[in-house]
Amino acid sequence: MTASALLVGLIIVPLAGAVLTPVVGGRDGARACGWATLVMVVTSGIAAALVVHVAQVGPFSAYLGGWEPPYGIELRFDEFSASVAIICLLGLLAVVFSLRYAAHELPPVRIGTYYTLLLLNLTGMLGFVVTGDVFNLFVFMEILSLSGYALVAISGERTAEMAAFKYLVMGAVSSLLVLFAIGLLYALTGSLNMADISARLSGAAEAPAMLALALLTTGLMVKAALFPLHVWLPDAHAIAPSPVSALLSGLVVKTGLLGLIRVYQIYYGAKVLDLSALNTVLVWLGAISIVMGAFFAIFQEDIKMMLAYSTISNIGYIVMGLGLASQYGMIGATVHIFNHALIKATLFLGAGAIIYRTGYRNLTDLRGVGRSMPFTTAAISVGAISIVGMPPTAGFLCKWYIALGAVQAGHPVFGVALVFGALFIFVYYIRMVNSFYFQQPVHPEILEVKEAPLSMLVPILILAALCLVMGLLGRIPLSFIEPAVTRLLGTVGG
Amino acid sequence: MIAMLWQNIDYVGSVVLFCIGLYCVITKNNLIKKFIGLNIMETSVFAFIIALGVVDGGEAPIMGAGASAPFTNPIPQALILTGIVVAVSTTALALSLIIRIYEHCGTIEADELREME
Amino acid sequence: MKRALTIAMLVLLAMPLLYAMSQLPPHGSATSPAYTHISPRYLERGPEEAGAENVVTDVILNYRGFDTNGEVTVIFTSLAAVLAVLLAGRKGDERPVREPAAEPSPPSVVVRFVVRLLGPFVTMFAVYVIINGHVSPGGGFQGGTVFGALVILITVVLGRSVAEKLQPLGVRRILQAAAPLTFVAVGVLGLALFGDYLAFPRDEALAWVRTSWLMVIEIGIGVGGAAIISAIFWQMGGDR
Amino acid sequence: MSELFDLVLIALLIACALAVIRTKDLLGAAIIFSTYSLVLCLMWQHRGAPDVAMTEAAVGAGVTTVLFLVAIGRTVRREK
Repeated sequence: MTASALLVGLIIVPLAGAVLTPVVGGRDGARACGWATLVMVVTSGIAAALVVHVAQVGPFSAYLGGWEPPYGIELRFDEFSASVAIICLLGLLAVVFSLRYAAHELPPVRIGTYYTLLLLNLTGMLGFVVTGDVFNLFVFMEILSLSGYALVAISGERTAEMAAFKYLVMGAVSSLLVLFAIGLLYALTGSLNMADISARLSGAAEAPAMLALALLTTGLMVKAALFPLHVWLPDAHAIAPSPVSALLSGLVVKTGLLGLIRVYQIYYGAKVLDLSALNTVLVWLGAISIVMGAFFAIFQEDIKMMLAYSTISNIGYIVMGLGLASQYGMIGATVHIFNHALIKATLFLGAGAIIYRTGYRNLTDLRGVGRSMPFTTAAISVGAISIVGMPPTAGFLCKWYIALGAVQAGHPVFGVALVFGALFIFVYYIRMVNSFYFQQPVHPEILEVKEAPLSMLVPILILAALCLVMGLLGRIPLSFIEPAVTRLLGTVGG
Repeated sequence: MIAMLWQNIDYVGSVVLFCIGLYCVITKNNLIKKFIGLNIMETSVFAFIIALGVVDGGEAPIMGAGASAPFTNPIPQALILTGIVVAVSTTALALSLIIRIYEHCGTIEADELREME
Repeated sequence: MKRALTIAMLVLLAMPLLYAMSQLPPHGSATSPAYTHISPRYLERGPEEAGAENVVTDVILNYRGFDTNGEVTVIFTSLAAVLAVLLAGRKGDERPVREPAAEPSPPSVVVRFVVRLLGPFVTMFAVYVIINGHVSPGGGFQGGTVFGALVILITVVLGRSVAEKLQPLGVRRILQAAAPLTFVAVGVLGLALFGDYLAFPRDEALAWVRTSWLMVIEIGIGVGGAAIISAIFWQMGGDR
Repeated sequence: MSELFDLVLIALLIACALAVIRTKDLLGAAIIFSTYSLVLCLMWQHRGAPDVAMTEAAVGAGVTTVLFLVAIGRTVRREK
């Protein structure tokens, strides 16, 4: 098995698995879940092999159809693409978690379709992350978005459908902006391959190149829900089924950011424009996102709504780190993409398990649940500590790196914004943990509920354990990503 | 600049259509109307990309007896074939959602729906 | 007021767009990067190295076949998404029973006759468009859409039960997945034989294999496209 | 002559788009949109892109319009 065949398999296995799910699963939800689990186990194996390979030999490519780029489509696997590992891991855990959850929460006839869409969503993400061709990127983005809209609406509740529609309109407009930008880049360079575009863009007219950059950034930031383009996110993420929320919040919004990294790779390499204006805008918007997201989260009663707003503020951290364009900031931001995915998935799956057992989702109603569901709430608490960024958990190192990045870039004031945001986040997670453990229950029967079933508890505990492990071994991903960041920033010449 | 715009009249037409579509998406209250607006935006982008591939006096890029150069650029055409399919997929999903929203709420006017929330 | 603001905003938006457009390489120029960089190779060598006289078919099925692989996955996703949204939900959640005020009068005998008469010809046209996709305009998806339109027409005029006979229930799920599955099958075959996913035989002696693979993919896309379009139409309740 | 034809087509497109916005009757708007797609199809045929023109005629003017009609049939006919 060569590396390039494995790289193709990473996309083809879940794709074929997804289109075969209705054939294999039929109307039997458990069988569809078993099939999806099998598919994700195989895909995760492939992803693990690829990450090991990239760590050993550095970036590599697969040429589809045997056409060398720029004539054919190239799949490119570099250190940033290592996020496929987290995509596969979360995908696998979300599928397992869904076994009991979907049977309980979704209309029975839709369960088979649910797994199909889940696999398609993961396929879209994997393709988006590894492709080296801008139009192929658009195609995978559409697979990812379409399945995402449907997954938000799948519960069939009125609010879910309205949230999905809002998400769809914003998402479709942003996809169009990206397509427009692809057209402009094609007009300027005559190429669709990212590396080739980057090489050929240098002599191009400045105004269209700048317009393409603006359109790409705007489109991708809608997907990433950066303030002020975040309006679709809270409803969609809070109302979707919990495993879907975990995927949307943990991964799907991140694809916008990974796309932004690809855009940086194109434009930093081309040296056609000075990106410092864009970076300044991104840093400011990131800072505003941190504070706004945290501020709104404080006033939420609904536990999943709170988590959704917290995603907005964490996206702010990452965008700020990327915008700082300093070594530390970028490394911290990239690693935070991984870590936040772990943490947010822990929190959303934990919240899902609690809602599954108790039927309540407001913090007031959930008072005292810590006594009846000790393992789940313990996992949520670990997630909460991580997201605030206390050592020795996963959230600490990357936020510390982003703060260092702010100092390194000569803007210590943003480091202050970061700490300020962390304080807000601390307040609302303390509020959550407090109501779980220390307040008198409003509903006495909440003390009687059972701990979550194993198919839910095991994924949650694995994720919580990883939050701690990543905190202790935090240096490994940081040093893993360092060469890629150095390469990216090295091309800036400063 | 005006002379260049005159030469690039196809691109200008696309920009105008894009703005008309965006206007429809932003100001129209009816969800179906919003979506027709989005379709106009989509086709405007398609028209822009197809226009990139046009060559003066170019013929369809189909080789064979009787075909003579110059041929139009096939790449934008291939891209837009995919784009059209993506557009119809999005439309199908959006209209399904609209049908469901109407069944639940009895209206598809955005402001009335907002009041219901 | 809102309208005036929106218009003002859009005019502001249009200015930079128009300025950028004026800086693009001139429309129709044969010296623009788009026309001189990659496309010359496709136009010059496409027919012999990729297998179809229609260069657009070469690009979508061979040079950039993976895009089309993604495209058919997008439309499969759309079917799954429509099903996810519209399949009847919980009890009491089903659509309110709205008895039609009066049984709609069935279409006249003339209409039914014309549809029955047209059916075979439209089918023939669809098949022609699909299998001639590599030498003339058209191809799998266009032909599939034409056939899907015929199914829609039959549904409306002759009733859904007649139309469903064209897609037996037992194989319908396979038919709907036909396009992505064909791509995966041909792609993996290429991977096994020639070392790259979606690789077609390059050898001159194997030109007929190349053309027949292209045709297999076209047929797969056509079948899958028609099945999906009619399924979406039925699920959205077009026969009501 | 050819340039004039192009200009007329672009003007027609813009007119159709404006008419879609002005029409309060959704059914009418959907039909005008289908005309819009057909004009676009004509333009692409004229520009040497017959494959895309064919797809636009089948998908844009055909399937999309049918889906709009179905949706209008199951919801409301008029915009408020």
